[in-house]
Amino acid sequence: MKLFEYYAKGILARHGIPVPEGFVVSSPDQIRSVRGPVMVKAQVLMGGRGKAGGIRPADSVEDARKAASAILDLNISGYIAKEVLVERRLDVAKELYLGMTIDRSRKCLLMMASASGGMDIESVPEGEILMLPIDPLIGYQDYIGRKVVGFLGVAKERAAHVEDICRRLCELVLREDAELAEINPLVITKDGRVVAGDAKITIDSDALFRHREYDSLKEDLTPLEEKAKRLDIAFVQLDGNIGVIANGAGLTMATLDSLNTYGGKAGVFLDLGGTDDPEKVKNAMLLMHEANPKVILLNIFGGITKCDTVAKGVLEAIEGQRAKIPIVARIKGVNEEIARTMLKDAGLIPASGLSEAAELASKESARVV
Amino acid sequence: MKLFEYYAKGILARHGIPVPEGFVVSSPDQIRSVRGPVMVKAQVLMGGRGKAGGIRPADSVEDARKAASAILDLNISGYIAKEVLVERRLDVAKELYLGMTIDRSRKCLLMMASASGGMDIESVPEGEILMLPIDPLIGYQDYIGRKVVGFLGVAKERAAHVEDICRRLCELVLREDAELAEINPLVITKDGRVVAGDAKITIDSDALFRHREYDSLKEDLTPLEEKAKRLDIAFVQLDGNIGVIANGAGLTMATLDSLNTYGGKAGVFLDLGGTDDPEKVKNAMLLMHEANPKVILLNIFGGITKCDTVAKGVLEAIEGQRAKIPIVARIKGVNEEIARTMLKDAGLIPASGLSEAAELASKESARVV
Amino acid sequence: MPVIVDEKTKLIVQGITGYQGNYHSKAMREFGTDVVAGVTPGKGGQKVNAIPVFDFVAEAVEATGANTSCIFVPAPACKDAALEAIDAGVKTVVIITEHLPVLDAIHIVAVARGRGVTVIGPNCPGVASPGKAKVGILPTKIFRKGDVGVVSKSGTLTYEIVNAITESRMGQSTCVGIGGDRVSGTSFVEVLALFEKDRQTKRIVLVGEIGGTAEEEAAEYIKKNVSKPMVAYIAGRTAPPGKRMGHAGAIIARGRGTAESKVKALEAAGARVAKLPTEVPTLLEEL
Amino acid sequence: MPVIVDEKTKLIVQGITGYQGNYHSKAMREFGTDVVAGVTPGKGGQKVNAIPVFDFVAEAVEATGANTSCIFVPAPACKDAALEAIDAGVKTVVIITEHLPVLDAIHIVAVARGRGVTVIGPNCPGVASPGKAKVGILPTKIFRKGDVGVVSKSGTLTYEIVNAITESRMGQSTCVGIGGDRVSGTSFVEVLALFEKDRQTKRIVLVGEIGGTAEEEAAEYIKKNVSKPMVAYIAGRTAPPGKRMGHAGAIIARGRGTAESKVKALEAAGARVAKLPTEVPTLLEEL
Repeated sequence: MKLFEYYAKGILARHGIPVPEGFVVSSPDQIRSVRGPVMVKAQVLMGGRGKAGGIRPADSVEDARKAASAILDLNISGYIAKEVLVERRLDVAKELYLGMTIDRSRKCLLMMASASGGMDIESVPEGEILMLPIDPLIGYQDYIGRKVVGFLGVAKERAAHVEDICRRLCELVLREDAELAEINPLVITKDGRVVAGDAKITIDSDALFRHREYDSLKEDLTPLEEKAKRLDIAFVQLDGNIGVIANGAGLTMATLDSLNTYGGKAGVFLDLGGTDDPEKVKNAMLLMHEANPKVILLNIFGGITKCDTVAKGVLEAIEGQRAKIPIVARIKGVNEEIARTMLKDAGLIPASGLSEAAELASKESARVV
Repeated sequence: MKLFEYYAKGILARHGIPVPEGFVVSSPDQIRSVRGPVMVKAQVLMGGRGKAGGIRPADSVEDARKAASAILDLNISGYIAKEVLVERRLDVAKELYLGMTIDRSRKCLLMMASASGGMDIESVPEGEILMLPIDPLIGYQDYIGRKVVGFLGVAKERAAHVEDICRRLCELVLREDAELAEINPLVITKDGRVVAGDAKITIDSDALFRHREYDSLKEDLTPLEEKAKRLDIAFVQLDGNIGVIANGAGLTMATLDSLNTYGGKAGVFLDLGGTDDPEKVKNAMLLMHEANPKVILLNIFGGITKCDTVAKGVLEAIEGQRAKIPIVARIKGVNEEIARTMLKDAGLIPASGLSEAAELASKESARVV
Repeated sequence: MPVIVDEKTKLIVQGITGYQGNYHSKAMREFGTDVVAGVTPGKGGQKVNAIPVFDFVAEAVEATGANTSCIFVPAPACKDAALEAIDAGVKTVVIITEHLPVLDAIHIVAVARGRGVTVIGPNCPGVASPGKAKVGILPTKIFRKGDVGVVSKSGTLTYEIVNAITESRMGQSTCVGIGGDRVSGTSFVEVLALFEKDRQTKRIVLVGEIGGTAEEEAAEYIKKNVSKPMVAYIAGRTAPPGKRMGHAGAIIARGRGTAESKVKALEAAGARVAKLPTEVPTLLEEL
Repeated sequence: MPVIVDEKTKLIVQGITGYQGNYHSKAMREFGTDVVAGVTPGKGGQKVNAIPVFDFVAEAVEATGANTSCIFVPAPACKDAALEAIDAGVKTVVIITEHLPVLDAIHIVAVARGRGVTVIGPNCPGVASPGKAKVGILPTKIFRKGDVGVVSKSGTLTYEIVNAITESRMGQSTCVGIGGDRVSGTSFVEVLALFEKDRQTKRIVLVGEIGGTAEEEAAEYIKKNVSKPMVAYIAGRTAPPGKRMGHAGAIIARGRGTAESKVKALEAAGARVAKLPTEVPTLLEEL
C-alpha cells in the first residue's frame, strides 16, 4: 500500500526523522496562513509530478491558494490530486538519497544511499549507490550508519545526525512493515539541518492485519480495482479484449502467454488465487463482466481451488447476466468430472488443454470484433 | 543493580503489566488518605521481610500510619527500610510465579513459571517450575506464552491476559537490560484480574551506561561498599582480619584459598580488576586501610595491570598513613623488576610466590592478634 | 541423497484441525507420506484422520520423532508456527500459507539458516516425490514416478506442467514448488544443487516467472554447477512491464527481472527454454 | 587441528588506536602473530606499529584476508564491533573488553553460532599457542612451548598457573582464557573437544571458579569424551556463599555452582583436582 507524501512524512516524524513543517488541504480556501516561503505539492502516488507542474513555490497566502488551485486542476499521468501539501520551503545546500527496500536474493532488508539525491534512484548509475544488506539476525548496528555517512561524504558535524536517521529509518521499516521507505531527497539545508524533503513509503499489504491505522486510508484505485481489492483478487486491466480468469499468478500469466501465441490479446488479468468459496468465484466473474471483455477465458487447474467450486460460482454468476459473453472454459484437476457435468448445459465453450483454450478464445475474440 | 519493589513495579506498569495502585512514603505522616484495604510494605532489598514483620495490612489512614511507623523502625536482616509502599490490598484467589533470568549454559534468556507462587522460587521443587529458554534469534513468540499458560493451568478466559504479561515481561527485560525480573506472586484476584503482587528487578550494572535514569537511584550499600562502587572495584567484607588485594576475581579467590591453607582468614576481598592507573591502585589501598584489617596481602600478577603501576599507587597510599599496617607483597609479571626496585625501601614484606605470600600473611595476622 | 522429502520424512501438520490441514493431511497420507502428528494450539488430545493432535510442536516431536512440518495456519499466526517448529528441532519446514508479511518471511528464513533448517515457501504448493512422500497441496493424480526433477516458483502452473509431463508418459523424481513470494526459504539454486546430486533425477525442469532475479541467479549457477540437461519456462513473457501481476511483483529494475533477461540467461546457461508450458514435454523428449 | 589460533591466523585488532590496542598489537606481533590490520572508525589510513588502520572491518578483511579479530573497544561500542566483525566474514572473534552488558553478549554469541563463527570472551585474556600465535593480552614471558593444554575462566589466575607450569619446566600447547562472564562465546566443553583432537596436546589443565555450572557441564563432557589426562583447579573454595566475588557471580543455586559440587564432578570424571594453583604443576607431573 503506497502512502501519500504527507502521510509518509507523518510516519517519519513519528519516528523522529525531521520533516518540514506543513499541512494538507483539499481546497485552496483551507489555506489560512503561511509563514515564510512554502512549497505547494500535489499529493499523488505517481512519480514525475514536479515536471507536470505539481510542485509550486509560494510566498504568501494568496500565492499558495493560487498554486493549490492550479495543482488541484492538474492531470498528472492520469491522476488528479485530491489534496495538496503546503510546507515550509527548504534552503537546500545538498540533496542526498536514503532508502530501504527488500533484497530478495539475500533475503533481507537493504539500505541504499546515494549522494545523487533528488532524482529517480533507478536512473542513478549503480556505482553511485551504496547498497548495504542488513543481516536480520544482526539487525541495524552503528557500523551501517557509519558506512552510509562515509559513502555520502557527510561532514563530520552532521555525521551523528545522518547516522541517527539511518537507524530510525530502519526501525520505521520494521515497526511499520514497510516494504519500501525512501527519503529522496534527504536535504542538507544551508543552515546545516538534515531534513526529509520528500518521502515514499509502501506498507506491505500482507501486514496490514497488524496495522489497523491504515484501514481508513484510501488508495488511488479505479472503481474496478477497488472492488477487486475488497474481494482479495489480483486484477489488472490491460489493452486487449479477452478477459482471462485463472487460479494462480503463474498460471494466469502462462494463459496470457498462450493467448499471445494465437494472436489473442488479454484485456483483463484476473487471478482468483487459491479459494474454495463459490461466492468469491461468482464475484470474480461479475467483476469480469463489469470490465466488459469480448470473450472470457476461464483456465482452472484445481488443487486448493476445486473445480466444482469454480463451476458453482460460474453458474451463479452467468445466471443473471443479460448480455451473454462467450466463455471458453478449460477446467482441470480436483473434481474436474463433477465440474464438467455441472457446466454441460450452461453454454460455455469447453476446451481440454491450455493451448486449445487459448486458441479458441483468440478465434472467438477475432470473430466477435 | 537491585531495585526496590515500588521502583520495579513502576517499570512493570510502564511496560503495561498491571500492578496494585499505591504510593511510597518515607514517614508515616506522609500518608494522607487510604482508599479501602491496603498493605504497607517495607522497601528493602532483602528477602524475608514478610516474616520479619515488614508487610502489614491496614484499613484506615490511622492503621496505615501505625503500620508504616512500626515498619520504619524494624531491622530486617540488618537493613532498615527508609521507605514504605502503601498499596491497595489484593483479593487473592491464586498466586503464581513468573520470572526471567539469564541461562548461562544455553547462553540466552530463560522464562520461568510456577503455579507455586508467593514463595522463594529456590525452595519450589524443580518439577514444579517450567523453564523455557528463549532463543535470541527467535525472540519471544506467542508459543512461549501459550506454554506458560498451559503449564500454569490458567483458566481460558484469563489465558490471553497472562500471555500478554509474558510478552511484556520479556520486552521489559530486553529494553531495561534486566538480568533478573520476577513477578512473585503474580496474583489472580477473586474478581479475575491478573496483577503483579510483588516485583524484583535487577538491572545489569554493566548496562547502566545506556540507562541513565537509574543514576539517581541509591543502592543499599555500606559506606565502604559505596566507595568501592564509585571506584569500580569489587569489594566484599568478610569475617577474617587479612585484607586481600589482587587483580582479577579468580586470582583474588585463589589468594583466599591459599590463605586458608595456612590458617589465615580474609577480612576483605578486593579485586582491583584490570587497571593501569596508579590513582585507582592508591584509592583501593586507602579503601583497604579504611576497612581496618590487621594485615594486607597484595598479590599482583601483572598483565594489563602493570607491576610498576601498582607499586606507584601503593607507595602513594602508604605515604600518608599514620598506623602502619604490615603489607605482604607478592608482585609478578609485566615490569616486576621495576616494581621491586620501587618498593624496596617501603617497608613491605616481600614474597616471591603465591604460597609464600599466603604463608607470610597468615603468620603475620596470627602474630598481630 | 533425498530431495527435501523421502520415505524417512516424518511429518507434522501445523493447523491440522483447519479445513485445508484436515483435507491435505489425508491426501498426503494417501500419497504415502508418514504423517505422524498434527498441531493446533488448544486442540491437543484430539485426532484428525486418526492422526494425533498436540498443542505444541515440541510435544509432537518428542512423542513421534517428527523431522518435517507442513504449515497451513493463517498468515497472522504463521511466523509463530514456523519459529515454533524450528525451535522444536524440526529440520524441514514447508510453509503453504500465503500472504505472509515479508518481514516475517525474512525472520523465519534467517533463523532457519542459523539453525541449519530447510524452509520451503511461504506461499508454495510444497514438495512431492512420487512413490516416496508428498508434503504440501500438490494434486496427487498428476504425478508419475520418473526421472524429471521439477522446480517452480508457481503453484497451479506447476500442476499444469507436471500434468503435461505425465500425460507425455514421462514422470517426476521430485517436484519442488518454492513459492513466488519476494522472500522464499529456498531458491532455485539450492534445489538445483539437490537435483544435481540426486541419482534418480536425470533431467530438470525449471519454471520461473517475471520479477526478481532468482532465474538469472539460477542461470549463473547452472552454468557452473549443473551437468544434467534442463528445460525452462518463464511465465509472463507477454505481461506488460510495470504492472504487478498477482504475487509475481513485476518490479522490473535496470533490465533485470524481465522475461527476456531470464530467457537469455537460461539459454546462455544451456537450458532449452519453452515458449509455452505445453511445450515443456516436447523439449524434454528432445534433450 | 589448530586450537583457535595458529600460524594461519591473520589478525585484525579492533580498537588498535587505543592504549591497550596499540600496546598489545605490538606484543602479539612480537609473540609471532600475523597482525595484518587494525580497525578504528574514523582513523582509516593511519598506521599503528606499522600496521595499517582501516575504518571498517569489511575493508580490512578485503585488503588483507584477515580471518580473526581481537576486540579492545570499550563496552558501549563492543557489540557493534563484534557484529561488524562477524558480518565482515571473520571466523574467530576474541573479545577482551570487560563489562559487556549480558544481553549484548547473548546477541553476539547467538549471531556467531548462526554464522559458524567462534567467539572467545568477552572479558577474557585471549588465546596463546607458544611458537604459533597469541590473540589477546596474556603476558608473553610466562609461556613455553609444550604439551599442556590450558583452559580457564580466569585472567590473572591463568597467568599464575601457566607461569607455574613453565617454572616447573613443562610447557603449553595452547592456553585458552574463555572469560568469566555469565555468558561466554566459548565454554569449557568446546575447548576440551579441540584439545582432545589436537595432537600437540597430551595433558589438559582446566581452571574454573565458583558460580555457574560450566565446570559441572565440563565434567559431564570429560567423562564421555576426553581421553587425555586432566588436572583441574577451582578458585573460590573458601569464598563464603551468597557473596558476589567480582565477575564470578557466586549465585549458588540448588547445590550446583559451589566449589564442592565442581570438585566432586571433576574428580568423578577422572580429573585430579588441585587445592591450590601452585599444586597444578605437581599434579601434572604425577599424571
